[in-house]
Amino acid sequence: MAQFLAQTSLSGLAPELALAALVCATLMAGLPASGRRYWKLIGPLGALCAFALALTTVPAVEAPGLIRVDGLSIGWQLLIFLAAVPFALLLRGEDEVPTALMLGSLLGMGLLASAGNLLMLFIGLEFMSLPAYLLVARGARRAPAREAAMKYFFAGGTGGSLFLFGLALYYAAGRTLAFSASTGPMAEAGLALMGVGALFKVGAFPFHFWLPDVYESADPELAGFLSTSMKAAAVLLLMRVAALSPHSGFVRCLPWVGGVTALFGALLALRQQRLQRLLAYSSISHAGNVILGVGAWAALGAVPGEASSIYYYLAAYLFMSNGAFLFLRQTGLRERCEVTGLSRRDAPGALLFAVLLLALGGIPPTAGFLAKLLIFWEAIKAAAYGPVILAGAAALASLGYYLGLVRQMYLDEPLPAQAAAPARPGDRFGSIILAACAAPAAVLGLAPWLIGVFSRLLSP
Amino acid sequence: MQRIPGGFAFLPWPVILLFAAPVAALLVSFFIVRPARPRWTHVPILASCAVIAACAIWILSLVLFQNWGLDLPLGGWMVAGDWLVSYGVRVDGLSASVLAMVSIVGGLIHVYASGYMAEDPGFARFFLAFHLFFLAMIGLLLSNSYIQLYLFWELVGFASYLLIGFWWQKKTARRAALQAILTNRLGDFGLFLAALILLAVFHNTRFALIFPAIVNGHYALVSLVGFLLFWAATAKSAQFPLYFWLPDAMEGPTPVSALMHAATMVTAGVFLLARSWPLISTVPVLPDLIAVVGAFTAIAAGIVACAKKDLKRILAYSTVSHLGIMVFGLGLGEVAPAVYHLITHGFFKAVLFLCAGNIAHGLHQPTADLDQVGGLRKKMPFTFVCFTVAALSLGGIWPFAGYFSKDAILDAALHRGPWAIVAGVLIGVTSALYIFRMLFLTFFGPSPRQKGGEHIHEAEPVMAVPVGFITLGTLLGGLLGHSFSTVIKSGWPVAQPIAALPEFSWSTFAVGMSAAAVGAGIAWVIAFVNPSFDWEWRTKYPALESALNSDFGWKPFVRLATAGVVALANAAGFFDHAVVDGAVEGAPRVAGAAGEQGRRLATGRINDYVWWMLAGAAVLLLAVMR
Amino acid sequence: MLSAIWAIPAAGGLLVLAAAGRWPAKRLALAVAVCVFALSLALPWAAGPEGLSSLAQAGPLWAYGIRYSVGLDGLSLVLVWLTAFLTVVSLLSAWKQELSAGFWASFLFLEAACLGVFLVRDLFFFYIFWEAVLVPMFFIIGLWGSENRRHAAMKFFLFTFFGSVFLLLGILALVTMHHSATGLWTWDMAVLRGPSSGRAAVVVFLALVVGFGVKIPLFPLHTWLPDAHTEAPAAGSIMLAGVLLKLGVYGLLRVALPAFPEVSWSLLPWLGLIAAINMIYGALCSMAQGDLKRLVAYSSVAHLGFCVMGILSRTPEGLAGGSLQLLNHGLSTGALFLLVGCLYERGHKRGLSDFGGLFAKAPWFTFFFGVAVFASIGLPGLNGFVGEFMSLAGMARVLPILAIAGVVGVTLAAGYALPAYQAVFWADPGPGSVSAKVTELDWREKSLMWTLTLLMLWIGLFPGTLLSLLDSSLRGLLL
Amino acid sequence: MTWAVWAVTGFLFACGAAMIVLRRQLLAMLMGLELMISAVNIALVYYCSRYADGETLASVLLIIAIAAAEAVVGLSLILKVYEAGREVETESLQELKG
Repeated sequence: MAQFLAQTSLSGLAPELALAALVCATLMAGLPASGRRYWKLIGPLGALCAFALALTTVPAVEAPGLIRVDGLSIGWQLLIFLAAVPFALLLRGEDEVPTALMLGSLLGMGLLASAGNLLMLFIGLEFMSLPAYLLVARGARRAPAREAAMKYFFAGGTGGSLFLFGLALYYAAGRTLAFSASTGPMAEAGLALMGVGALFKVGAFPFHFWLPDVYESADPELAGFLSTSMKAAAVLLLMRVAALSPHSGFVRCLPWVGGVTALFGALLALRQQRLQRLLAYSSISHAGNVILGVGAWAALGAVPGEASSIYYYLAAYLFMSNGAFLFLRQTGLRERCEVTGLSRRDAPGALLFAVLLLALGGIPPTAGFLAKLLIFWEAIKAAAYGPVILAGAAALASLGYYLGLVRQMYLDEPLPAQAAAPARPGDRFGSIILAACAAPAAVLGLAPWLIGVFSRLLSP
Repeated sequence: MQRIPGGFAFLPWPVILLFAAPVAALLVSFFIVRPARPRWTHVPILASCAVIAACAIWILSLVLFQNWGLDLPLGGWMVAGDWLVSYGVRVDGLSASVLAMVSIVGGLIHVYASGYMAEDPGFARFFLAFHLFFLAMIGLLLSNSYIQLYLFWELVGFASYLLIGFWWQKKTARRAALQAILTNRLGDFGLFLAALILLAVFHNTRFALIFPAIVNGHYALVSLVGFLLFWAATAKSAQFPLYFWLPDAMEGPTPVSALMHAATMVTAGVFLLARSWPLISTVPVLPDLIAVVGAFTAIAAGIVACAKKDLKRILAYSTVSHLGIMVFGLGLGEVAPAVYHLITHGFFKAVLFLCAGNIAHGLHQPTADLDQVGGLRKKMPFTFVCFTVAALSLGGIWPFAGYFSKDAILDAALHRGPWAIVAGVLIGVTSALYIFRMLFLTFFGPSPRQKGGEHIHEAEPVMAVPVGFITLGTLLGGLLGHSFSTVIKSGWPVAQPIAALPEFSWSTFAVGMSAAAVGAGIAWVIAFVNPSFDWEWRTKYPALESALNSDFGWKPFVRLATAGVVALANAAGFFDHAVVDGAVEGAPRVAGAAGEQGRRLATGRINDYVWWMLAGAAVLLLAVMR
Repeated sequence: MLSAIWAIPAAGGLLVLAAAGRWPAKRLALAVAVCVFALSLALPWAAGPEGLSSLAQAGPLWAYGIRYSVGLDGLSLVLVWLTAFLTVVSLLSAWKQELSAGFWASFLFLEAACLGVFLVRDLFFFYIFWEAVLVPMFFIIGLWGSENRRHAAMKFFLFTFFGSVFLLLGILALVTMHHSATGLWTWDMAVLRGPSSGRAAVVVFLALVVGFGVKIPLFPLHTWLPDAHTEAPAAGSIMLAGVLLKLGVYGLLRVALPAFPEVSWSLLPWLGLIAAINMIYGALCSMAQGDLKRLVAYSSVAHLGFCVMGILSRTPEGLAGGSLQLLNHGLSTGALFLLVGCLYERGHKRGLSDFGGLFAKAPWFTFFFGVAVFASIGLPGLNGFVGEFMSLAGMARVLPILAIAGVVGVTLAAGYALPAYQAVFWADPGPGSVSAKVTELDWREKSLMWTLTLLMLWIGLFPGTLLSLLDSSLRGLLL
Repeated sequence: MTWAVWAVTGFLFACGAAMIVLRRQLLAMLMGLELMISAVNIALVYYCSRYADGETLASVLLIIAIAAAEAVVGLSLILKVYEAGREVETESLQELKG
């Protein structure tokens, strides 16, 4: 332990430490009946505080031990904590438990981001997952939430076990748990199994089956959280695994996994009737793009500074996905047919949703456009032509439902019953957050200079 | 022939006026006169016709007496760097002589039309289109390059479309107009492509530049160009196989038939061949082909004309036949006689049509039938005289104009060989036969089957006088042969001059006159010896009748070909809808169905989810360890 | 200055939306469109002594060589004129209809996007504008079109996006290839060059061709066009045919051919074959249509074949003619759609058999329709001929056999246009005909048509000015 | 020795996986999960001793602790399911699908 402390400057762990403290504080604040008004603030405060601390963290130059604070970890922490803000602001529930769970999960993600060896990755993975199971289980609609949590748990447990198995194999091959390259069939197998653990968390085909169920039954804002913060952390996990050995068979397979996932998610989303499930599949499709990007990035040498395209994708997706799920929360829409003719009932809402959908679909000048462009570009640079074509087909197929929803809202006549029903006004607070998500999603595509900023951020 | 550098400044005023007058007249008529006084639309146009005629005669006399000529580029039309297609004017013997005929006949027919069309509600429209045609025809004759020629070639076709369909309420007129323009378009394919090829080979299509090059060199594609030009000419000049639009084009008003579909526009094809003769003569086989097609068309159309009853249709087939004669003559290598016949034919055929128009107008009908006329020589003496003069001219009777031109062609045929002799004689016989049959049945008799033109009256002066003047041309045209020989040689674009009209020869005279006499004799028999024969054979020999009615089976074939194109189009449309668009429409459905099937994978059971994960991990392991 | 050309309509569109209900949207939109048109006409005078190129501007260099930059040359200028002009025409063509502010704003957005495509010189922003075109058009078709509009709007968007995916991948590959060859990241159209041979170059070039080919549209990527044209409102069809189809050919000219001169040259027979199929097949399909708008739409397929054939020939006349044909098609087909729109506005039908004998009632209608029809079938003296002839003349110097196919296309053109013309204006009205509802053009429509007619005549007879404008810029681009 | 360790690890891991895939009882599946983690621990412990890597050996303890935490979370979830429907079979959790 002394060695561990000596190796790591505690300042690098500031966000995690703050989060840990806040988890304790939340649980304490829940004890007496007094102070109820304050613990509600702890969630957003914690996320923002962690964000600010991550922003001020200086990358550590010294040789990493269990903890490694490099550009990637800081960058991803920023992303993760920022993505959690909407969820933190909109947390529902009568007690402090969800806040604590969220902060705990964030703590796990932070640890994952700054992990310096494989074991820490595993610990971070479990740390962020366990509270998430419980968060899902506490969903507003009880029965589906229970079912989804159960599925999430077993799938997650299996994924964790596979990761662990891979860890053991890799350890056996390389004699160390540190991030170091090693070769041989055992290392390859270990890498692949660790990769499966990460791919499961990202939601790649065929490890994705839990994902639609969870996103569908979770509260929309939670789904937004899972699809952004959690996914970002999972992507980093994948990147760490892939970066171990850029010339491994796993990295070679990764773009194909990404392409297939992107297409699979897009195709399955086409005929979904429940909006959250549709967005879940769309999230799978986006995850496929990211995986493609990760594969390309790793194949190109896994240079941290060049992960900016993945980073941009996740940043864009942060706004788009949170925004889309928040829209569902604000309007209370569940079924796809309910959006028909929405533009006539709720013009601002329809506009926001349309912008978000077009962004998700990757139409310029939205953020989603530049995100896709960068990923495709990365893949082309890595000569992953087959996967990029799959991803291109996925982009086309995905427009089938994104644009289909726009069509429903704007072009189709509402059913008589719906036309009569007044739009359900969401709370003002949520609407502001929704707009705050939609605005960057709409215009970030015009900011290619962000790539340079991200690149500098991610370079150690 | 003097050559002058390009530019409008060097353009002599008669040439400028030839274009400026009709353009100005059209603009004034369209924008000023027509809105205000539609009935006066023709006034500026007639003035323009006078100017044109004067200029044309002036130019002709310059060419005749001073051997004057002009080939002037007038600045770029289509330009791309050093690639240039320019406007230009070419005045030489060929264009000046044809232009003189066109402007005189055309001007007079304009006058005639102002009487003929006076009652028509579309009076203004008629004159505008008619004069537009006139402008285009002048441009066509004065073009100095193939591309500009194509411009006006298309414009005359366009005007012809408008005028054939002038009475658009009539279904037959609409069909005829469409048929005319589509057939012409089919022929234009040849001219368009020829211009493209010449342009690609020579970077230019000016006659004055390419013909000497062609004559002095060998170019592979020139043969193709020759055939394409002939193809274009068959459509415009109504030769087999594309002749069929012309008889139907008689749906237009009579002045249109007279000016465009007899005297001038349809001769554009012959003009094109004459213009291109330096090119065509270098192409092996082509002149013979031209001669054969011309002779065949002339004879076949002549035979069909013998069986027609509608006055204008007889004349239409006669026009086809006479165009065939010109083409025949050209094919024999005799440019001068062919062009000479073009000019004389312009005169006498115009008279014939206008006389037929007078009759129809007298009957208050758009056209007249042999059944309705007969014995008109007393009721319409002036028309009778004019018609007779023109008919004698057409029949090739000395000393009318037609004799001289036809005789020159016959002379060439007689020197060519047996088949040409036979063809020449047959042409002479059929021409005389149908025109004398028409003359006898219309103006003599009436035979028992004819109504004899009840209530018919002689044409008003405004219609009679122009006819008289043109008839004068028919009478005198033959005397100008010598001058014509001088004119046509002037400004010929290649060094090898063309032959003048042949000298008079007794043998040719004898053959020609006896052929005409035979034809006239048969017509005599039909009309006077057995007056009801013309009506009876149709019922007696239905097979013959249907053969002649269907132009020996060619018309049904054309209908079949048209139906084929339509069927092809429908097939393309169906293919596009069912296959190409079907694939497009089907793709989203397939994707959706795939998505629907894919949903079955997610059964909802935890065990299956984990199973999928393990299976995926196994597959990935396999792929990695490979 | 140049950025203002596209920024003004974009801002104007926002203004129209924002001021909806307070100011009359259509007047505002028209004012903006007229301003833009006037500004575009003033562009040659705004240029410095070095010519149009002095108007070019470039922003700061962003990551990976992306840089906002605009430029102008003859080709762009002509197409900017066309766009600005047709926007005014299409706004005026819908003048009498009571439509929401969104309609008028959409046209301004559409104009902005199209102008942006023609002006920017950076592929990144090119692609942004390229895609941005889809959104307003989607709403124009989907909200204000006829019965089957929703399907058509979806089809339009998805099909063209299909092409855009290829385009995007092609652009990315091109940029990457250029980088690996020169070590330089750039998205500048003028600089980017692909490899001169090799399978990768062919694939990337074909990806670009497919991307642009959907918009052009090249066979067999054309089937979105009839549906979109048919269902769009008249004003939308004018823009669709007049401007949107030009984007594809412009892209070929500006991006695909300059980047891959050798590859495109070696593929010339195949691409030319497709262009020839476009002409002949388009004409045949057009003959088989019973709906006026569909007929005109398929005729566009045929006409764009000429443009492609011209520019493929890579000869001065082919390039100038092919690009002039863009303008020509914009004018004549724009005029046709305008008039068909007038018919539809009056009779609410579009079928050939729904009309007949309109000549008697509406002679001006007949006159202008005739002008447009004859211009589009290439009657010399009107604009269509010049473009067609020069395109084919270019091809005749390179691959005569394809030029022959082109001439067949010219011949066939009369076969679909004239029967339709006669059916509507000459033929006897059949049972169920709505001819009785059709009234003569009003002064607004007539003056629009006079303008178009005079332009067609001017280009038909004196295209020299425009041609030299186009030629000088294309010479630098491709010769 | 190595092969034997991997054989045992693999066998136990496979047994755990099979329990999750084949059993319908949630509790049995949870045991399978735990079995999988324990199986991996065997291999880890073996290699730690073989490489004389005390630090990693310590980390096995952490893994066991995490496995315990996982079991707690799993049990609480199962309990929730049980409270709601008195059934702890996967068949009762099949509403979400497609």
